[in-house]
Amino acid sequence: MNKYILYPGCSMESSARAYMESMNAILEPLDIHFEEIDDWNCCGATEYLGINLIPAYSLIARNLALAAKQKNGTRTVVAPCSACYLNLAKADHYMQERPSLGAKVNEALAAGGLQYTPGTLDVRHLIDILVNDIGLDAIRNAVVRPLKGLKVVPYMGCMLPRPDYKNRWSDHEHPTELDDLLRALGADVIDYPLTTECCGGHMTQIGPETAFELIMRLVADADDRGAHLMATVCPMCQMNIDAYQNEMNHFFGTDYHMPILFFTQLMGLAFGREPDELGIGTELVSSRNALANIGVEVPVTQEPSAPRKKDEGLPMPRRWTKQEGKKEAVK
Amino acid sequence: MSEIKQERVGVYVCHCGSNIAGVVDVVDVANWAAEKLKHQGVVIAREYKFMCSSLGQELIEKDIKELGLTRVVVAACSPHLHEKTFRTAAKNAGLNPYLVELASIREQVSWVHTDKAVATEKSKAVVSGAVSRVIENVPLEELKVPINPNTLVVGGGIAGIQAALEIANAGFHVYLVEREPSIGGHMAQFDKTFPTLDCSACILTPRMVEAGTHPNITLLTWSEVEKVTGFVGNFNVTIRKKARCVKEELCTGCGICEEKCPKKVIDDVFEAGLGYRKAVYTPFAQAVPKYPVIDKANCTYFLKGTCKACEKFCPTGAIDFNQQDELVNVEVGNIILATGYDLFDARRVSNYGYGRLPNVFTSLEFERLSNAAGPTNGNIVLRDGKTTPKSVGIIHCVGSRDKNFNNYCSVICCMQGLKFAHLVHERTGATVYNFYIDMRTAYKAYDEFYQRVLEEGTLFVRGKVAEVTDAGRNEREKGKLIIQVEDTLAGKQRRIPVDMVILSSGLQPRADAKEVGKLFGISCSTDGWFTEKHPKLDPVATMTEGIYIAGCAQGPKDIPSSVAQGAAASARVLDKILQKEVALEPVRASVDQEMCSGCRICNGLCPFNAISFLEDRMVTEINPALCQGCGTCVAACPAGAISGTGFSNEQILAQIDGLLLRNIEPVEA
Amino acid sequence: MTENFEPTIIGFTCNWCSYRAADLAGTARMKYAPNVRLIRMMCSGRLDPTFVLRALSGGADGVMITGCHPGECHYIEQNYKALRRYLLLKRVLKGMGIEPERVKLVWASAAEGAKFASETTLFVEEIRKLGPLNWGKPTERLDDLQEEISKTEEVPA
Amino acid sequence: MTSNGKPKFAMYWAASCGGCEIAVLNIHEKILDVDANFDVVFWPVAMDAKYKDVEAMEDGSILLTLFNGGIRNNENEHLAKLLRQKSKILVAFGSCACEGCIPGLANLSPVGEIVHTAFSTLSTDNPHEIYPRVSFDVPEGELHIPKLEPILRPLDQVVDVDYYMPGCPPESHQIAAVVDLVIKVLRDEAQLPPKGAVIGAGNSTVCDECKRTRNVKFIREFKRIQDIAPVDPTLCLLEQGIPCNGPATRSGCNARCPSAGAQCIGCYGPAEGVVDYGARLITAFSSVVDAREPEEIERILDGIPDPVGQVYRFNLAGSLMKAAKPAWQKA
Repeated sequence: MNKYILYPGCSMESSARAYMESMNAILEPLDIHFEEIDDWNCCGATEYLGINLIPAYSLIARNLALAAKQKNGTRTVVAPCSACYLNLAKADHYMQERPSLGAKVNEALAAGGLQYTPGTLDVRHLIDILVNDIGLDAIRNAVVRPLKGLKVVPYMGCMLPRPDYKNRWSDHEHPTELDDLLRALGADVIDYPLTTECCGGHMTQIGPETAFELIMRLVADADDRGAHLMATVCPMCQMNIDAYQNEMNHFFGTDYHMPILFFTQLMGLAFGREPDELGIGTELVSSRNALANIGVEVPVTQEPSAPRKKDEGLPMPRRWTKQEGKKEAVK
Repeated sequence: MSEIKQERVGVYVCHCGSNIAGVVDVVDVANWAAEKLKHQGVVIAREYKFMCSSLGQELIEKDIKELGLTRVVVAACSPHLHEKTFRTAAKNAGLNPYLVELASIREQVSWVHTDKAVATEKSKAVVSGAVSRVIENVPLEELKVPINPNTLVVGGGIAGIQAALEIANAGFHVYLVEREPSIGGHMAQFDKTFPTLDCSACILTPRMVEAGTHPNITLLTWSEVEKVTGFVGNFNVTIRKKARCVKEELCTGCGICEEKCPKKVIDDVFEAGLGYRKAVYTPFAQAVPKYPVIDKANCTYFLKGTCKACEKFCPTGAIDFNQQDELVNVEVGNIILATGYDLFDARRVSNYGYGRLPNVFTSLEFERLSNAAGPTNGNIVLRDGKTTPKSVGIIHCVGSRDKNFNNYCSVICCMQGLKFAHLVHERTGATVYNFYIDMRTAYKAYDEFYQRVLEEGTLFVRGKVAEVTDAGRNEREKGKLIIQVEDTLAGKQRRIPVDMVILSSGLQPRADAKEVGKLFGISCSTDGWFTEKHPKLDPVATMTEGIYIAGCAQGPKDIPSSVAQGAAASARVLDKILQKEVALEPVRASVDQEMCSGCRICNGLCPFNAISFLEDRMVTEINPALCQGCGTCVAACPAGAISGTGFSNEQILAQIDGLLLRNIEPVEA
Repeated sequence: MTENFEPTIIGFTCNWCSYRAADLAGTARMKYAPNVRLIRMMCSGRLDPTFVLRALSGGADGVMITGCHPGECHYIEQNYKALRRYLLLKRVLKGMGIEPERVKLVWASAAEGAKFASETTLFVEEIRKLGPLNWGKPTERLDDLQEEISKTEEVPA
Repeated sequence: MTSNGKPKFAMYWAASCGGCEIAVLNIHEKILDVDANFDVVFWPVAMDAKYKDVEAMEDGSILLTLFNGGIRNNENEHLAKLLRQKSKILVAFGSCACEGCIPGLANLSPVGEIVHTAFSTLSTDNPHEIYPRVSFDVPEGELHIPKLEPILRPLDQVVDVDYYMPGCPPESHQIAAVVDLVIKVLRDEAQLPPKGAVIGAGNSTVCDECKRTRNVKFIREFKRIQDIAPVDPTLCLLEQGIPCNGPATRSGCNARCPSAGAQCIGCYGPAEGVVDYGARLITAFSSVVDAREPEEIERILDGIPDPVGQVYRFNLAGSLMKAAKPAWQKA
C-alpha cells in the first residue's frame, strides 16, 4: 500500500476534470492510496508569485502547514499539476533558504493557528512517484491493453524539470520520465525535442500572439513527426494546446488537428478502462481518430462546438483586430 | 626557566624593496631585536634592502666571520623561496646551514596586513619566535642517498615519449609504462595537427618507432603501475603487465589473427566509438609495439570457450589463452608522470544534443572521421556514413569556461575548431560556421592560421550557443540541426540550420587522476590536474622529490608545450642522475632506546613502514632511510622517547614562547 | 571591553598544504586579520597537544591548527591522526573549563589561499567574542577567602 | 651535625594523606638504619617537635628533608620555606609534593566552592551553616587557622627543590634504595645525582616493567575495566580497550597495578624530560584509536567519560595549565 497526501489543486476539479477522473481510475491497480489535504486552498498558479511574494508564499504554505498536521505515516505531498507542484516546492525551498521569508510566512500562518517548518514534507509530482516509487515494472504488469500502434509525443512542459531543487529529474532540458512511462504502456513514443518548451502559460490571456506562436511550434513539430496525439502531465499545457488550437489555426491560417490528453488517460486505457471513465471525449480537439488507431471507440458525447451563428445584429468587432497587419505566420 | 644559552645570534630584517618596508617599519624591528633580544644572545641586528642579493648574503657571511655568529635569523620572505639561499651563505662562511632560520614577514605579514603599526608589532613577535627557535637548532648534515640511474615514465603519449627518448639518448635506462596496447596517446588519433597541418601520424610514428626500438627503453604497454614505495633515488615500483594472450617473442605482427577473428566490437577508445575493431586487435596500423592484445571481455573463447580462430590461423602459434597477468618489479631513481587527459564528456551539455541527435559529433569523433586510416577512410560524412554535409557548425568552449562544468580554458579547442573548419572546407566545400566567445590563438603561427581560415570563407559567429535542436519551425529548418545562438556582434538571436555539428570539447583530468596522484604521493589541484611545485617557476616538478609531471596531466596544453615539458622533466631527472646522490633534508625521527618501553603505540603510525619493533629487545627502531620526517611518531610517543631533527620539541616550544614574547619581560616568579 | 580586545592566536601549519595556502594568500595580496602568528611544521601529524597547552598557558587566547584535507596529506594519512588528537584535546580543554571553540582545526590545501585567509579572520572574530583567556592571571581579585564564604550566608550571633 | 655526630633528618607532611609517612615505615627493619645513621629532629607524625625548634636550628643544618604533600594553605607554604632554609637536601617526596596528586584535583574548582562543598552539602550536618573563619575571638584570646591558597601548588612552585621522588606513595624498595644511597654518600662511597634529578624511579615507562604481551594496537572501543569480564591476564590492558596510563607513566614501581590486573593510573608521573604528562596521554590514546571519520572517532572517545581525570589524575597541579579556568578566575 503506497500512502501519500494529495494536493489536487483547482484545475483538477474544473478544466482538468479528465485528469482527476483518469488519475483516480489508475490508483487501484497500482495500489496507491491518496488522502486529500482537508480545507486546501489555491496555490496561486503562475501569477500570484509574480505580484507579491509574502502573501503568495503564505497562501501556498498554508497548504503545507495543513498537510504537515495531517501527516498520516508519509511525508510526501503529491501534486498532479505542474504549477501546483512547483509552487509548493518553491515555498518549501525558499522558506528554508531565506529564514526571514520563512519567519514572515509563519507569522501570517499563525493568524490561522498554523505553522510550517520547511523541510518536514517532500513535495513531488504524480509522474515522479509513478516512475520512481511505484516503478515501471509495476505499471507494465498492470497493462492489459498495450497501446501498440499509437504514436504519442511526450510533452513534459517547462515547470516540472526547472528549477530542480532536489535533483529529481533525469535531465533539465530533455527528461525521459514521461517517455519511459509511455513506452511501458506499449505506445510508440516519438523522440520529441520540444518536450520542455513552454506552452505559453498565462500568455494566452496577456499576449495571445506570443502564446499562439509557442503553441504552433509545439503542435507543428508533433505533427511533422507523425504523432497521433500528445500526452502531457500539466493541466495548463493541456488546456493551452487543446482549447487554443482552433484560434491558433485561425491566427496562422493553418489546419492542425493535434489532440492532447493527460498521460493518466492513456494509462487508464492501457489498464483496460473505458474512455468515458477516463474523461476521454471531453477534450475540444477530439481524440476519436487518434484512438481509432488502437481500436478504441470514443463515444461522441458532446457536439463539437459549432461556430457561432451570424445573427442579424451589427457584426461583432474582432478581438485581436489591432494585430491585423502581422497575421501571416512568422517566417 | 632554562638558563640563557650563550649563542651569538645575528638578525637580518629585509626591506624586499618596498614589499616589506612598505608596510613594516624594518628599522624599528631591527632596533627592537637588538635591544629586547640581547639577553637571548642577539649580538647584531641589521636591516637591508635586498637580503637575498649577493650583497645581502655577503653581509651575513662577513658577520659570521667577524662577529663569530653561531645562529642567523633572516626576517624576509617565505622559506620555500630563499631558505636555500641563506643556508648556502651560512655554509660559505663556515656555519652549519641548519643553524639559520627564516622568519616570513612578507607573505605572512606585510602582504596580508594593512595596519602598519600592527604589522610592525607582529613582525617583532615573528622575529622573537624565530630567535628563540634558532637557539634550539642543532647542526645537521644532509643525508646523502645514492640515485638509481633508471627512470620510470608513466604514460606513452607524446610528452612521455619525448621524456623517455631524451633520457635514453643520454645513456640511461627508461621503463615506459602505457595503459593501452600501444604508445602514441591521443595524438595518434588525430588526422592533422595545427597550425602546420602536418599529418599527425607522420610526425608521431617516427618518435614511436624510435622509442619502441631504443636499447635504453623497456616498453611496458598494456600495463599499469600498482604500487610505489621508497623515496627519491630509491623507488620500488610494482607494475601489472596485463596478459595480452599473445606471446611477444613469437608474434611477427602479421595481423592474420585480427583478420580472421569473427567478433567485431565497437572501439570506443582509439576510434572514439565511431569505428569497430576485432576481439583480438592492435589499436592502429602503426601501433608500437606491434603485438595485438585479446580483449577478454568480448572474446568468444573467454565468453563461451569456443571459436579460437586466431589460434588456428596464427602462423607462429603466438596465441596463448591462459597467459596470466605478470607483476614486474623495477627499481628506479625518478618517476615522470605524463598520463595525459580525458576529453570532456559532451553528453553532460544536454542542450547540445550529443548522444541524442545523430549528426552531433565530438572533436575526437571528427578526428577519426577526417583520418584516412579512420572508419570512413577520411570522408567527412554524417552519422548515416553516406551523405556529405553541405553546412557544418563548429561550437567552441564545450564544457570549458563554464561554471556549470569546468571553469578553466582548455587552451586547444579554438585552434582545434579552426583546424576542423579548414578540413571541412578542403574536403567537402560545405559552408562552415564557427561559434566562439573569444578566439584564443596565442602561440607561434596560430593567429596566422586563424587569418587563413577566415580567408577561406569560414563564417564566424561570436556568441555562446544556447541550443542545438532538430525541431525545425519552417521549411528552411526542416530536417536540419538548428543552432540557436545570440550573435553578439550582430546583436540579435539567430537560428542557423546546419547538417552537422562538431563540438570542440575541452580537456579534463583523467577520471582516476586522484587515485594515481595518491599512488605516487602527489596531490591534485581543485580542478583535478596534478599540482606542480610552483605554477610559474617549477611547472614540471612536484612537491614530492623525485616525482615529475609533464604534458596535459599538469593542465591543458598543446602539443609543442607537452613536448617541451617532456624534455624539461627529463632534464630535471638527468641532473638528479648525474649528481649520483641526492641530499635529503635531514628531517628525521629517531628513538632513544633507553627510554623506549616497547609500548608499541607508535608502531601503527607510519605509512612508510619506517617504524619496526625489535622483538628480542622489546624496543622500537626507526629506519632513517625510509623515514620521511613527518614527525607524527615524535608527537605520539607517550614516553617522549622519539625526537625529531629540524622540528624538535625544544625548537617548537621555544618558538611558541618567543611568539608570545614570554622571553622579553623577565618572567615573574 | 571585548570590542577593542585584540586576541593573540598561535597558528600551526603543515609545510605542504596550509603553509603554502598562507603563502598563496600572501602572493595574492589577500587581507586577513593580523592576530595569528604561524608556526611551520612538516605535517599536521607533528602537532603535539603539549604545543597547544604551552600556547594557551603562555598567553595565547586561541590556537588554530591547519593541515591538508583528509586524503590529500603529503604523508598520505597523517592528518587523520591530527584530527584524533584534536578531538580528544578538545574534550580535555572542556573539562578544564576552557571554551573548546578556542582551538579550531581547519583543512586548507595549497591552492586554497582564499579559504585560509577567510578562516583566519573568522576565527579571530570568534575568539574576540569569547574574550581574553588570560591564563593564570586572575580576572577578579579575591581579597579574603572569608569574605568569599561569608557572601554565602550570615553566621548566627 | 647534632651533638651525637649523626646528620639531621626531617620529614614533613603538607597537603597529603600521610600515606608517604607510612611508606617510609614500610621499609621494615631498614628504619633502624635510618635511626642508626640519622638523628631524626623533626617528624610531626612520629614525634612531637615544634616549629620553633626548627626555627632555632642553623640554616642548612638538616642534611636530608623528605617533604611530602602539596602547598594548600599558608602554613604549608611557611613550613616549605622554613625547611628549605634549614635543609641541605630538600626532596619532594611522593606525587603530592612532585605534582599535586589527588589533592591537586581541587584545582578544577574555585576555592570558595571547595569550602562550600566541604561545609554545607548533603553529607555535612551543618544546619546553621557555620563556616571556618581564619581568625576568631574566644575568651582565651584570638584563634587562628591557616588560610587556604586559591590553588594548590607542588613544592617546586614554592621553593627550590633538590630532588624529586615520585609515586603515590613511593615504593618502599625505592625508599630503601634512596636511604642506602644517602648513607653511602655520607661515607663518600657514592656521589649525589645532579640537582633536580628524579630519584627512586626508572628512566623508562611502566610498560618496560609490565609482564603483559604487547602488540600493535587498533582500538575500536574504550571500556571501563569492570565492564570487561573476564580481563585477559596476559594481554596488554590498553589492547583490551582499557585506557591504561602505563605508556606515559615513569617506571620504577615494577608495574604494580597492571601486574595485579588493574590499569596503571599514572601515580609515578611523567617520564624523563616530558613537559606535560596529560598531553602525552592525549596523544597516546588518540594514536591507538582506529577510526577516520569524526563521528566514529567521537563515538570511540566517548569510552573515556572523564578525560581530565584520566590524563591529569595525579599531575594537574604540575601540568602546564596547573588549574581549570574557574579556579584561576578567583585567585
